[in-house]
Amino acid sequence: SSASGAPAAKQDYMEWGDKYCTDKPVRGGYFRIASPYYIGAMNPNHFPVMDWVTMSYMYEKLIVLDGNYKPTIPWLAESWEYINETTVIMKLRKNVLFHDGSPFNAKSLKYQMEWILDDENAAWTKSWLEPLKEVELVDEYSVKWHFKRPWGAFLGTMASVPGFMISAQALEKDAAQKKSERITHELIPLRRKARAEKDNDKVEQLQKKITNLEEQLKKFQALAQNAKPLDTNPIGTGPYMLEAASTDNYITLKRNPDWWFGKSIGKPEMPYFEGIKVAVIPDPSVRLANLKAGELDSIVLNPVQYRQVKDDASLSVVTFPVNFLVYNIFNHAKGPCADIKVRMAISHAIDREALVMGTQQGLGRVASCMYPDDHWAHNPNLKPVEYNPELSKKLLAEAGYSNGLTLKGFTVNTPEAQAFAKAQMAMLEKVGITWKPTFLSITGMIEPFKKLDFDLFCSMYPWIQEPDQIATLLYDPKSPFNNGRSNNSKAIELIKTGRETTKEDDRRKVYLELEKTLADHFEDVWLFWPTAVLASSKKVKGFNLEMYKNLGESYSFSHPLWFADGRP
Amino acid sequence: MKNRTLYLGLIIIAALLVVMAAAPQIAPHDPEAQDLYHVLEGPSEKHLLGTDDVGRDLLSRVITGTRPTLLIGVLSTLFSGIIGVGLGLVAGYKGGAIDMAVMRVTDAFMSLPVLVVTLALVAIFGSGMQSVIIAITLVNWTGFARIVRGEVLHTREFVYVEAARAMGASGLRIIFYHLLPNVMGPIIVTASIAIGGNIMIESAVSFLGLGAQPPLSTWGNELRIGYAYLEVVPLFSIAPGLLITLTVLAFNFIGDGLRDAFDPRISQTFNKSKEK
Amino acid sequence: MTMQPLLQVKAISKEFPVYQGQVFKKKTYVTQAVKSVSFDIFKGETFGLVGESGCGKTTVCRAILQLTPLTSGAVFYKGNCLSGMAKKELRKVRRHMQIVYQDPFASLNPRTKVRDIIGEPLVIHKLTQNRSEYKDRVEAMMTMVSLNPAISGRYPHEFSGGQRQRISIARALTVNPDFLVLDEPVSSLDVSIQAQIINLLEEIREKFSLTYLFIAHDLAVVHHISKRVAVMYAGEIVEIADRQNLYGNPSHPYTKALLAALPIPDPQASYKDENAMLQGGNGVMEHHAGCKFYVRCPARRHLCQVKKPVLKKVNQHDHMMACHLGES
Amino acid sequence: MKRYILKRLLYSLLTLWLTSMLIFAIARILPGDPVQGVVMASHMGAVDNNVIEGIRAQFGLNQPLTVQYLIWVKNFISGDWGVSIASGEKVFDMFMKRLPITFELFVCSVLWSMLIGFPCGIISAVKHGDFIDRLLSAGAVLGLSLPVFWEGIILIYLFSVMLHILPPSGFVPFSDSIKGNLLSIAMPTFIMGTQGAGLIARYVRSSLLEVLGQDFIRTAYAKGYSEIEVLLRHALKPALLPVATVAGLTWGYVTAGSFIVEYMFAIPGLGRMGVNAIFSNDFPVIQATLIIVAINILAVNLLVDLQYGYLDPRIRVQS
Amino acid sequence: MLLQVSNLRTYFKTRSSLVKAVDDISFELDQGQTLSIVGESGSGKTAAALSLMRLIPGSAQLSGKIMFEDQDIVTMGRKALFGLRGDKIAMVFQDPMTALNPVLTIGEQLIEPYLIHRKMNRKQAFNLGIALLQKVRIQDAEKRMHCYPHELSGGMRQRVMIAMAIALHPPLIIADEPTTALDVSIAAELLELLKSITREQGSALLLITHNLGIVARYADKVMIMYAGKIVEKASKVNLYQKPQHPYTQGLLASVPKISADTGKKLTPIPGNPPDLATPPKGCAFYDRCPFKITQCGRNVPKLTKLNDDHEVACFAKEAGR
Ligand SMILES: Nc1ncnc2c1ncn2[C@@H]1O[C@H](COP(=O)(O)OP(=O)(O)OP(=O)(O)O)[C@@H](O)[C@H]1O
Ligand SMILES: Nc1ncnc2c1ncn2[C@@H]1O[C@H](COP(=O)(O)OP(=O)(O)OP(=O)(O)O)[C@@H](O)[C@H]1O
Ligand SMILES: [Mg+2]
Ligand SMILES: [Mg+2]
Repeated sequence: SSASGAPAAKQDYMEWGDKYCTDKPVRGGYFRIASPYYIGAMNPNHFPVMDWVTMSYMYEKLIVLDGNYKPTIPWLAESWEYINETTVIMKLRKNVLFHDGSPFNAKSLKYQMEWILDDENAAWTKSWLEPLKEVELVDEYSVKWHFKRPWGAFLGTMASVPGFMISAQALEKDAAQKKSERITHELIPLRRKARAEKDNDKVEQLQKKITNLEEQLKKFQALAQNAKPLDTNPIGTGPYMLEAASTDNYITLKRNPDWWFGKSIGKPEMPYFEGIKVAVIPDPSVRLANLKAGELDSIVLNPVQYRQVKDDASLSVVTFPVNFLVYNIFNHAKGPCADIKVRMAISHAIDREALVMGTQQGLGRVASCMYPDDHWAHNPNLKPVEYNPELSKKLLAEAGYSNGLTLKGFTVNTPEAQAFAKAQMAMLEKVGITWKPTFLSITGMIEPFKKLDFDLFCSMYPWIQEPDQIATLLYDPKSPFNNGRSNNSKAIELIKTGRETTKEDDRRKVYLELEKTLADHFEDVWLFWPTAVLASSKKVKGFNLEMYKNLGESYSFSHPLWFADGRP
Repeated sequence: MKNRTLYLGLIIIAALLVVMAAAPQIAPHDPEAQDLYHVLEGPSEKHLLGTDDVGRDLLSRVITGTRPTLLIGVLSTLFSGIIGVGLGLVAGYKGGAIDMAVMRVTDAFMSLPVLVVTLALVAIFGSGMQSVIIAITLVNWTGFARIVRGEVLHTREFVYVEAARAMGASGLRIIFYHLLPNVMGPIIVTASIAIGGNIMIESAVSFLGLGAQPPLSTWGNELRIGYAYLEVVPLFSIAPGLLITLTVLAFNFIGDGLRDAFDPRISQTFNKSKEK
Repeated sequence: MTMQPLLQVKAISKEFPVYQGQVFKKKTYVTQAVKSVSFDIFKGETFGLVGESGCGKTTVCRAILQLTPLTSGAVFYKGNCLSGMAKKELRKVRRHMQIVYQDPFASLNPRTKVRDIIGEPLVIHKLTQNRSEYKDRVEAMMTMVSLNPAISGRYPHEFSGGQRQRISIARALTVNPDFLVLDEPVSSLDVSIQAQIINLLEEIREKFSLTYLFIAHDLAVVHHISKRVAVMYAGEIVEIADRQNLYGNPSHPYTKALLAALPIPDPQASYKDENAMLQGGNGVMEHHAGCKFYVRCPARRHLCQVKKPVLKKVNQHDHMMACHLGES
Repeated sequence: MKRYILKRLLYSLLTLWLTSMLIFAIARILPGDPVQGVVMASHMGAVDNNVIEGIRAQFGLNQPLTVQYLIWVKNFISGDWGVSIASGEKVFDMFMKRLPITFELFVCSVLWSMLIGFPCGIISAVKHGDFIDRLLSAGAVLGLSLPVFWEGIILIYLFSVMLHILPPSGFVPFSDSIKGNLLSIAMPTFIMGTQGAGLIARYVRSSLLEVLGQDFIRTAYAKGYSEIEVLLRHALKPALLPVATVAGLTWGYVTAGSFIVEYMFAIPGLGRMGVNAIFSNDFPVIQATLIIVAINILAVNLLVDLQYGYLDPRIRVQS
Repeated sequence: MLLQVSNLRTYFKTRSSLVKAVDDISFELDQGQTLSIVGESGSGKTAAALSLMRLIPGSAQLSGKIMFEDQDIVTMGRKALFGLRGDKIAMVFQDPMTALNPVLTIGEQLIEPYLIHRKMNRKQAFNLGIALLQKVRIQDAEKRMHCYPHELSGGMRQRVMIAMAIALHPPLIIADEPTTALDVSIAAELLELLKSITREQGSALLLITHNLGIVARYADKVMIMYAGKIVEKASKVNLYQKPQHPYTQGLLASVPKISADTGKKLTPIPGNPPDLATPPKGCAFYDRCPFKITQCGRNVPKLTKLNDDHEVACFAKEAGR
């Protein structure tokens, strides 16, 4: 591991120079982007967060992912080492300040982890830290992590939401404020009761309680002085900090002049934009229109919009793989799809190639299983299920459905999902399967899921990073998101093993095995891993597709963009 | 004069009905036949309007879309008309407490935004043509009820209604034989506006993703999908959009024409006296 | 006359609450349209009712036929009290009492063919067995009122006012009623058509021995057709007598005024009594205890303002009048 | 008069009560657990059942419906409109933030629809039967019959992408920049207003035709008025009476339109909040939105009814 | 001569046909004179009166000549026409219930002639309006100025109409069945009023009615109309004493008289008037006429002079003379 203080100059993600970009970066301008949703709560551990892109401008993680989605790149954590299966020692970056001026150090890290684990703070990420026993302070910039049992996903978790570092000072104030609010609420009925009570003993008891609470209240109120709720006043270490926010309308961020990273690599001009304006525009066509009208500098498009921009001379358009999975879930608990023959028949009936062609403008990679082909846990030996309607028909006949089969199901009600479902319907129809999906809003799906009132459901899983997460979520019978009620004992065993394996190579083997098991059982119909389209105005500089493909998010974090002449 | 627009409306609707009835015959392609390797293509000799997002022939889609679109427009209007007119007649004729009760309920329903209730009901019944029809009906009857009641309040004061009572006619007879035909004019106009309005509600519901379900395809749905590709295949949205507008126009023309035919007073012109 | 009257009107009063407001009506005040009106009508006679416009004549008709609930009083038909009769029974009685309305334009449903208008009472009371019998009856009625049965398929607006009034009469007669209320059946018609209708009415009355309650503005017409005549003013009967007595010997100042103002179609003739001409408007609400006619009365006295005159006999011919004049 | 207003108000309250039950019913029979829905929609990955249950308990979803209703009504009246499930924000605060925006949009749209609707209706009534009448009438129907979102995207391409006159979407608060504010609501206002304008034009036309056919118009001519004077002095006022009702209806139309327009043009108003809430079954917000819309429409109708008296003395209440 | 109408034709276009409401009529009216038009309902009386002020709908066809104070109203420009209406010619309309604007007060409507033609200010006009109301004998005139039409009785409304018509002392007043809906005592009162005003101001009065009693009392000259045409025109006395046209005779015969024997039937004219949209080829009265001769079915009779103040359009009369 590298020494503390100076960044490891040799690391790829820090490569910065003529090799990747010949232009010289310029500072200035507000970068205008769009999001379909307003960000939501701005404390990443609070509920809900709808826009993680904006979140990552304000908060930074301990560890970031490399091009293969592996948590290998030190970011706020400088280095780490497994001392044994249940202990990790971690060194932290020095001279990092939060936006409120408080320092990032071992204490703030420890406070944050405890804050997450404290039930009162209602952090939804709490369950992610379940294996964590304790964070031990070693010195100001080192901590020792103690686990309850071997924790394979530890690094992945720190490269994920709980790894977003938040100002401990702000967290503490936030918590204090919430507590004082709660106590105030508690006091009201108590006081009323005390006033109404006749029995002297009881009055005394109550009074005691009240005084006790009042003291606590005083303490928390003192703590909470000048507190601003984190949910609306994010305090991280990121390159940008919140400037203004208008719910459902926009968020503007301004440049963090004290950003540690630029300074640490001798480029204090980083980040280059004066600020970022994220407009909330729900409709994809309107987002595109905004870009075309020059009101936005860059947006991520749906693949279906690719045709509308690819020949536009005023835009630079790039496509790159994303770590999403588009797949169909079977109902394993009930109905015909519990039969593997039927699952195989369906899987063989779908022409994934054509699907990607027709519905994604060819942008997408035919999937063999759940981990994308550029993910470190991907099993390269697996081939996508072959399109073979004849075989499919034969399988159906074997399963006893020679006269056809009608399946229930549903999908999300976006136009893209509809096109997608329509295409699959037609393919299934060819082998004699009638699939009649209804189109529901996300909330609308919950009922049929609960009642298992479907056979085949068309879905998407985004942000496949830590392999344990998606595997547990989709194939662990206890998971609330295992909507297909998959219950594959071998897979369950492998998932458990993966979770507790800490050696990288061993873990990889486990996941390759897991993929193979799932594929062999035709557990789901994995369709493709999408490709994203990024369209930006020609003025936006600094994006190197090759490097991005190689380095993934570590590239985006370390290579901020800029405007050609400092203006949009 | 006015009749010309009535005829125009009738011709348009007649044409649409023909298209609706003969859709399978006149559609140049199977409207369901997909060609995923030729999606979103512009007009060509093979596909006069181009292809849609899964490579189906747009012209054939639009032609087969006539039926569900008109059905939604007409059926939901019919049903809401039946409920609304019935309640309006009773409330207006009976007056008093019944009127008060019916009108409070009507006002209550009326103060709910059409689109939201439709969305909510569609969410309950599941999306699909039936639920869209049910939903629109549940919301739209109020307009009929109000207008009919107002007209009845006015019409029931006519002497011929009392004359019928003097002859010994029952309430039911008066309502259906004497009142209903005489409030038909406003009902027709309301219905003609409502048919168009309902087609629009359906398209709005489709726009929010809860409209008719594939393989069924309404113009509203086509329009909603097509609008995402406005620049690539403009006809994808323009064709159904124009058709919706044309249909709504046609129904309004017919409504106006019929009202004029029903009501001699409307034929008066500026500064003209009442015909005696 | 000890004969049982066909129709007895006993002290009927009718108040109209005046409502205002579009959606939510509110009672603002009360109009006394008819106030304690009593009279009898005997079988076979024509009873005339005259009075200024808005004095409550139509309201009396509607009250008799139970088309509007009474505020007080009662109406007896052949000795049976109509007020408070069950709906079903009332509908049966209505077969025998029919009405012809003032306005031939408004009283016919504009969207019904003439044959169905005339035949409607048959349908309501289920008087015909089949379609052809129905058709025969309707055609017979039309012929009787001298309408060509060939035009039975037309709608009311295709007829002239006189023809429409005949349609109304035909409709009233289809069910062979005993008693017919004629509310200004000729007011809106010109003289020649008026004459046609009056002749028709008289013929029919003789033929079917009907009883009429006949209302008109035109005193000459009333004179022509009625046996007895009542004069109304502001909701009350002010004078009631048989024709000879009333026209020959009018007692109430209002009756006198009416007769005096009667225009005579002869340029050489002059008004009977210029002094009886009235001054001042009508319809102005008068809120004093006395006679309603007080303000306009050419013979008013102080007594009239404070004391209300009651209807009482002025001579032996059943001539009644409500005025202090007759008193000493 | 006072009594009348009071009574009228009472009726409105009665209606409101009925409406509130309807609204409550609608919000509660929407299928799907809002909490889980939000978790799924926010792509946050693994959340375990305890978290979901915890959030559910916060919203008192376990009590009987009648109790929930009563509590809701009580709280609503006392200004506690609950907390959004989707965002955790206080619903009341959310409203206060969005209300001015939607209100501005509403007022502008209604004004716009009157500005367009009235002249069109008047001209086409005066030119009854002429070519211009038919043109305007067709225009009015067209205004009614263009699907909002379609009109929207076409306008965006026309005015923003091609002509660069107007911003394609977004909302600039009045306090930031007056010009920016007006530009940002131009298209939404236009679209929402056109619908209302179509409606108004149609009704003004027919109501004016009705009035123009009446005898007193002839009387006015007989006095020596010219056409325009007759129109202004004698015809307009009585013709306005039925139109006032429609103005009330227009308000309803505009409300309906706002749901899509706000979504399209990314305007952070109540309509968009309502649509989002419906999709995520965020019932505290749904309930509040619907009840506010209902109050709004009822209030407008109340006003319309009350001002009838000023337009038409026949209805005027005598004290 | 104040008013000289020659060959006036007013045709209404309806959806299906052309209604010849007024078909070639000519007459004249001098200052101080009262001309009465009598005829069956639908014979074109109102249409003729409206034509005099060009108050007919734009779609109607108007032809002929209406010379009023040496100007032809038929071809007059719009401005001049607006100047004429209300100022020089005023009209009392048939139905006072509908002829007043229900949403404006009596006062507002009453003073309009002053505002339009005399350019007075409101206050002045208002005072004159009160005087007008007093003139038509409405009590509490000042209070009544603020009333709305529905707050007045029918008789009072009719008075307001008359007041409005006489406001500017027009040389010609047209009164179209001003008393049909009213009872005789009020009718008489109103007509007396109108008559006295014309007497005072020397205006000419065109009085339309179907009440022959009224004609007998108030008219100087009488015109009988039938199916859009004048069938007889005479001085009052001539007409009543020597009615020439069979229709006139029929009309006079159908009037019930109080003095008459009550047992006797009335004698109406048999049959119905023709449809104005499809007038018969010959005389419009042909079907109902007891004296018809063959010529009557073929040609339309022209109005011919019998003596100085008696004209009739009848072939039978011509032949008999
Ligand atoms: N439905 C009603 N509501 C309120 N007032 C009414 C109603 N019907 C009649 N009136 C009032 O009652 C009074 C008497 O009316 P009615 O119609 O009986 O008079 P009429 O003598 O028939 O008059 P006319 O000669 O004009 O026909 C009038 O003042 C009228 O305004
Ligand atoms: N605007 C119009 N359009 C078409 N036809 C009309 C119009 N106005 C009047 N008529 C027709 O012209 C004829 C004459 O009508 P007009 O009103 O002059 O009759 P009138 O003699 O005044 O009758 P009444 O005694 O009923 O008032 C009628 O047949 C009528 O239907
Ligand atoms: Mg009456
Ligand atoms: Mg007339």
